[in-house]
Amino acid sequence: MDALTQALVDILRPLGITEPVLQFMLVNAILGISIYLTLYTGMFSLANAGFMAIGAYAGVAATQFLGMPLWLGLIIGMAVAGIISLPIGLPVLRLKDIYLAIATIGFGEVVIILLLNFDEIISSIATALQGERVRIRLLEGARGIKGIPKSTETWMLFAFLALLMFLLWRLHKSRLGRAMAAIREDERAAANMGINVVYVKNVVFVMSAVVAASAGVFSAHLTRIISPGAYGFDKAVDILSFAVLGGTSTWVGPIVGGLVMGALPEVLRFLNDLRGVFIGLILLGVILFLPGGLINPAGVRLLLRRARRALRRRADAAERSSHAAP
Amino acid sequence: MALLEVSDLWVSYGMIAALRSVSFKLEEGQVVTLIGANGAGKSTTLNTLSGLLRASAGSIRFNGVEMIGRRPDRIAAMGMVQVPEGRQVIANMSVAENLTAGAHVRRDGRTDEELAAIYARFPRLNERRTQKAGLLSGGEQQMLAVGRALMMQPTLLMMDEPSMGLAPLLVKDVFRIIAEIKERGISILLVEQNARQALAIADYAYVLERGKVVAEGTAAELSNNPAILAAYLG
Amino acid sequence: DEEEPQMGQWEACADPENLPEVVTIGAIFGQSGNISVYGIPQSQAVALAVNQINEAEYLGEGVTLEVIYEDSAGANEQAIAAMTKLVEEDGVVAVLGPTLSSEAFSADPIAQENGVPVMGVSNTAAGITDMGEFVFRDSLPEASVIPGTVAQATEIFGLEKVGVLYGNDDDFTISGYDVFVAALEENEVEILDEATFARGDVDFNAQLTQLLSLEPDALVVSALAAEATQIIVQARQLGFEGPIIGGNGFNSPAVLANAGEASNGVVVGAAWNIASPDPLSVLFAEEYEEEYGALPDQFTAQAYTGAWLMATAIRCADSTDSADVRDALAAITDFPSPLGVFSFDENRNPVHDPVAQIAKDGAFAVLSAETAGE
Amino acid sequence: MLHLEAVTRQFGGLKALGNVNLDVAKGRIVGLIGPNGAGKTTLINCISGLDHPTSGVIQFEGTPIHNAEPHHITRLGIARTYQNIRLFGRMTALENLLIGQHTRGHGSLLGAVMFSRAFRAEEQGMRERARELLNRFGLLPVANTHAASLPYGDQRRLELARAIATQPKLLQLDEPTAGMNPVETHALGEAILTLRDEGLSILVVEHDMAFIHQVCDEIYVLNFGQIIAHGTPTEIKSDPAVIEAYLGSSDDGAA
Amino acid sequence: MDSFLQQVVNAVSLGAIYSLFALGYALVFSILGVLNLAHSAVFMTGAFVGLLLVDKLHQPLWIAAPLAMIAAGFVSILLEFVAFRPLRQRGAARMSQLISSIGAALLIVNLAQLAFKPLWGGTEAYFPQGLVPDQPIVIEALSLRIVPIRMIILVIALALVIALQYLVMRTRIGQQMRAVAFNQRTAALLGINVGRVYVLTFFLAGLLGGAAGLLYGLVFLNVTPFIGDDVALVGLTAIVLGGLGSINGALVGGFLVAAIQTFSIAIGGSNYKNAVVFGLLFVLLLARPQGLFGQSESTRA
Ligand SMILES: Nc1ncnc2c1ncn2[C@@H]1O[C@H](COP(=O)(O)OP(=O)(O)OP(=O)(O)O)[C@@H](O)[C@H]1O
Ligand SMILES: Nc1ncnc2c1ncn2[C@@H]1O[C@H](COP(=O)(O)OP(=O)(O)OP(=O)(O)O)[C@@H](O)[C@H]1O
Ligand SMILES: [Mg+2]
Ligand SMILES: [Mg+2]
Repeated sequence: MDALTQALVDILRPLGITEPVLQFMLVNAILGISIYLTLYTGMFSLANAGFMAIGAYAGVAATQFLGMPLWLGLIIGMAVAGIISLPIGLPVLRLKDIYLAIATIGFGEVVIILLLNFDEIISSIATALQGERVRIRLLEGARGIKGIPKSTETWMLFAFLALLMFLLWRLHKSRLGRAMAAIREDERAAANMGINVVYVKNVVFVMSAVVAASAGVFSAHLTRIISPGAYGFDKAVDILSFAVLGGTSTWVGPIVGGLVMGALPEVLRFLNDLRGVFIGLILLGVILFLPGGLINPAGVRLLLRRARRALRRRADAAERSSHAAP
Repeated sequence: MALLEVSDLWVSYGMIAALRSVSFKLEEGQVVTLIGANGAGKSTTLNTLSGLLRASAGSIRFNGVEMIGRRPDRIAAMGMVQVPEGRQVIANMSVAENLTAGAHVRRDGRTDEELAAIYARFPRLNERRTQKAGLLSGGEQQMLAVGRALMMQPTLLMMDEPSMGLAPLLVKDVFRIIAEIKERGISILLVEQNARQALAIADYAYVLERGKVVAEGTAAELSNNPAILAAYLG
Repeated sequence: DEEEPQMGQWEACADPENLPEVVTIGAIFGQSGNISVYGIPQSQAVALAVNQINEAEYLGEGVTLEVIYEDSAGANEQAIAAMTKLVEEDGVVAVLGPTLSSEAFSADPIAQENGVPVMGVSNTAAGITDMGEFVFRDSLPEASVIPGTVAQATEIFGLEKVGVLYGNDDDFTISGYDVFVAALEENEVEILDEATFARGDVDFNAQLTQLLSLEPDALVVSALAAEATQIIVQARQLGFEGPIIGGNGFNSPAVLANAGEASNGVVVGAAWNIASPDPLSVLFAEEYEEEYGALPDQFTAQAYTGAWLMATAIRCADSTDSADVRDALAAITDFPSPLGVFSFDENRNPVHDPVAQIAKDGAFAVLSAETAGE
Repeated sequence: MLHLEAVTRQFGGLKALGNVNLDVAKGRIVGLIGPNGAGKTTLINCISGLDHPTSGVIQFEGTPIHNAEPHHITRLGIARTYQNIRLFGRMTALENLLIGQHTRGHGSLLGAVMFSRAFRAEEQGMRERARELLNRFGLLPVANTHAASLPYGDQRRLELARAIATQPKLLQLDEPTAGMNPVETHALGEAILTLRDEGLSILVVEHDMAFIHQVCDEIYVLNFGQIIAHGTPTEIKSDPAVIEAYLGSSDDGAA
Repeated sequence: MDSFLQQVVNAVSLGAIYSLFALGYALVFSILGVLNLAHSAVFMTGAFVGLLLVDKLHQPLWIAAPLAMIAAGFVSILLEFVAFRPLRQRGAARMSQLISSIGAALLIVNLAQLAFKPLWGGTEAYFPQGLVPDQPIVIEALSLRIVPIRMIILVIALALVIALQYLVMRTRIGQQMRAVAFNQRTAALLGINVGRVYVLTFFLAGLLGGAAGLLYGLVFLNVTPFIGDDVALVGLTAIVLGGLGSINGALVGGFLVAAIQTFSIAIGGSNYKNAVVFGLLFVLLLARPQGLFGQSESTRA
């Protein structure tokens, strides 16, 4: 596995992609799946960054404070995010569209504020209980938790991503997957088809949260430090851009979008000051000129159709002239 | 010169050719109806006339002026006004606002008089003047759509299935209104499923089938044509 | 060096002879996004220093020092990628940066593992140099600056009760806050109330009104320059006339320039201050302004000094071997610099005298009973 | 089997339904007619759970459903079509019918992941049934076409097929013939009669009186939210209140 | 409690700034039904151009201000042509329009950053002091202090809302905007030049955003390429709170956010001021998904 990774990195190296870059690309791909799940169900949720934060903190708490191995931290991170996502999802998923987006952004901001003040909250509770001033430092607020071992390995990311892809593929073949698509198309009609819309949406929301949390655990064990600021509005928008860049017509899209968005800043390093301008241009260019994103079977079909139409037009012209003849 | 002269019109959606060499004419003051089955291309024809769709070939002359390539808003301002299929009232505007929304293209400045006339004709709209149009029932919305088009001082009114979804009483009303509009000298291009009533009111009719004109004639001729009777009049 | 102040007149080691024609070091600064407010001046300061170093042939005849600048955009992921690239791909001798402490915690271990010295020039968080013996910094942590300032201010102004305002979503300002609280406790000054703000806030009237309603003797503020300016101006607009005591973040020329008269009575404890009478400091400020049309702040001065320190280490090691450079760097003591006479302690943290100053009539003066006008 | 008692639905000041009492017996086709805005669609929305009555009782086979969720009602055996077609546009005709069978399936995600035998058998069965239905409504040739790009008439029939795929006991149709010409309308009427003969109960809203006469066993007339008449088609046709409110003087009836 | 009045003044003056920004946001949303996240870049443009004119070209404020607004207006029009129109014509999903506006914002901010460096030697620059009346007026009797420029902004914000409200609800162009907002095709059939309405809307929104940015710069002096980011989230919250697409709502939303922040600070919760804002937003959305002044979607099954 390591040899494979090494070979892959060697191939990518000329592009400026080193192993850490590859690792973050893979984390992004996982995040791409997380947002794909909700978007595929027609839910414009931007809560992924918040759940990533929850996953990261819960996972690190397990590995760092309780000395658990990474895999256990992963499970705990995912479980905590899943548990928190339930009560959030129930009320919030009644909202639609931009309202859902804002509510979930709000959720993300609240998560950050709570993480920032976690120690203070705990301290004041402890103070109230003990009757004297207690200072507890656990999550360290804005200072962040430092010295997290870099225990995420590239092969783990590959393996986990492969597992998620397999699950996604099966999901699409299942009743649940079809119900998700139906809800995206028309929620009321889906309800009238006997689909429990609230249930399906919540299941998907939890799945999305759990996947985002896994990305959080993995990336926390890559960056060595986690602080709340890294999971804010910007991150939420970033994750959304994976889906848009890659396209959401198939689940491959957001994965590719995540990989590409992870690679771009590094691949474009040689541009120096112009790097930001180019990333903006690329994002805009893809949206404008590649409808449906980078990965879009319909787009390919469209291209084919255009070609065929050119032929067709010739046939039309022929038919027209034969009409005009009599 | 005919008021409207359509010749050799071709329109396609992507690969599908929806209209293949459609030609027809409409004289000033006439009611002409297009009839045909679902998907025959009736709405496509109207949408092309009003500039929403682009023809790949052919010509549309209105008062002798070529209309192909003009923007829909210009076409409407020139007097070719369409009542779109499926109501399309502006949901978040009140009934009154919907009625005046298009009135700015009027050239005679008699907006208020027309408005009063429309309220007189549709008392239901008058009752609901301040209600949001989106909350009207289907039939109420249809009345509103017709009223709104009249506010635009049309020379040629193109109506796409105006009786769709209306209660029998209102269907009669709609046809009565069409007759009255005709009395006022406004020409009408009427697309209808309700072929019997359409023919009853029309001067001339064309039958469309899979994007082609397959029959034409005066309304009387077509009403007595056994093939047409069997296919469209039931 | 009495008459003509000049950098690089540190006579502790001989002219180098064994250096290759080009010696390459890396620099990781946040040059895009929000953080570029700090990152760009830092890279400009490094460029200024490197030009001077090359002009003076500081590394020996015909030897040029080259810097590969990498942008971290304030993101840990990018800092890691940049550090990996510099250390593993470009094979640099040493690295300056990254800008933020959090980036340092992410990226410095890579340098440590590869045995490449890395020097933070704006990392003030606790524990930076604990990452390993290859990790240095020339930026004084708040803990070395603030206690002295607080003690001095307490004595001069006779402070008994203060209000504290700080940014709680930033490790720089929150570290400053921690130290302030400890120092205030030490000096038995009562904290009437605390209020917080977030990065990017511009209106502090609500917090200030709240704190000022308790009638504190002074306001103690831990903020970065942009917020500091607003806080000073708005506090004065709300009628507060007492001293405003700030940390490193207040130490930007922008604060003085933009707060104008409002800045009178602002007390700053800092690693470096533009008003520093040190000749090297004055010289640096002039040169920087001439080159870039803007006044340097403390982070800029530290970046400039950092580049000189790194060059000096290479010069003294007379080698591009990273381990040698590390040892030479650790050995630097009493190096004259804009920051004052500079040394590293055994933990590779900086040792030099911080300055407590007070703003008066649009300029900083050394804090004393007279300048404070009490 | 469907029983409405004193159902009222108030929108602010507007009483869209007022004290409506209505029954649909097993195996009957019941027509619901009335002027535009009378409250017909509102009534159907209430029965299918998309809307809920402000007061009153709706029972289906004895179970009160006026506060039930739509999916629950579908499970009990009520299906509907819409006045404005609401298909799953970016899914194929076949997929639309698979979704129609959602409630009748049990397959879980786990089954899909494990490729379990039950899962595969169920999928197979659903597909077969979907094909049967497509065939029945003449849609087999367009099985793999996206619903949105089907011609209008096909869409209407697909919507009907989708409703039937839920295996309902009661079918509600909201203006099923809108946009169809008389010939097409008649054909649809035949199809609906066949469904009735297979044991389905049907509640149909229509403005096309010819169609109503063709299919309905009994008719309710709604006006301003109130039932103003109830009877056989012949009775209704000559009811003066109905003529006054809805049909207009009988000189030319409806097409 | 004697600081209560002062806190009210604080809330009002902060709210005026939030509202001003939110207005342009709301205007575009009401027409397009799409969030123009690049509005924060338009905001920055106003401040940037104003600063350029005042600081580098030494123009007086009365020349700089209208020019800055117009420049922002044109940037906004450019956004329409580059980031929105192509997508709209293709009938792309709303979400991709949202993202393309993010891409455009990224682009504009980065271009501004490129321009900042040679102009001001970094990414930070300042308006000179004393351009606007910023010395507080003291009302001793109430122990109140009011900064005149803040009140000027308040008046400007209120005046703009009234003007905009009048424009949208009472004028023909406003009616056309609302028709376009409902459905382009229908609007075109009503004889409305849809393209022109879009351009006009974006220009107006740009003027508003530019004015907001400039005033913001004048009050706080500090200008960076990123100042738009600081207000983006607040502006978003304000318009959602007030009701998307509602002009009055944007105004009220702006003041509401400011009031919530100010008073949660006043009762000692400065750590949680934004948590309180979002918490209330949450509750409000659940109770009234369309926001305070928003209309529920007037469409039916
Ligand atoms: N947007 C579209 N994309 C692709 N094909 C279309 C589109 N709109 C219409 N068509 C096709 O073009 C043909 C003509 O459609 P049109 O809507 O003009 O028919 P119509 O006569 O108005 O029918 P109806 O009675 O159903 O309104 C049909 O085959 C239809 O499927
Ligand atoms: N959500 C709502 N809010 C306010 N009024 C409503 C709402 N829904 C329906 N109405 C009103 O209730 C009345 C009944 O509407 P409904 O759609 O049930 O009529 P309908 O009988 O189906 O008419 P049509 O035959 O025209 O479709 C109408 O006057 C309509 O304006
Ligand atoms: Mg049609
Ligand atoms: Mg109805």
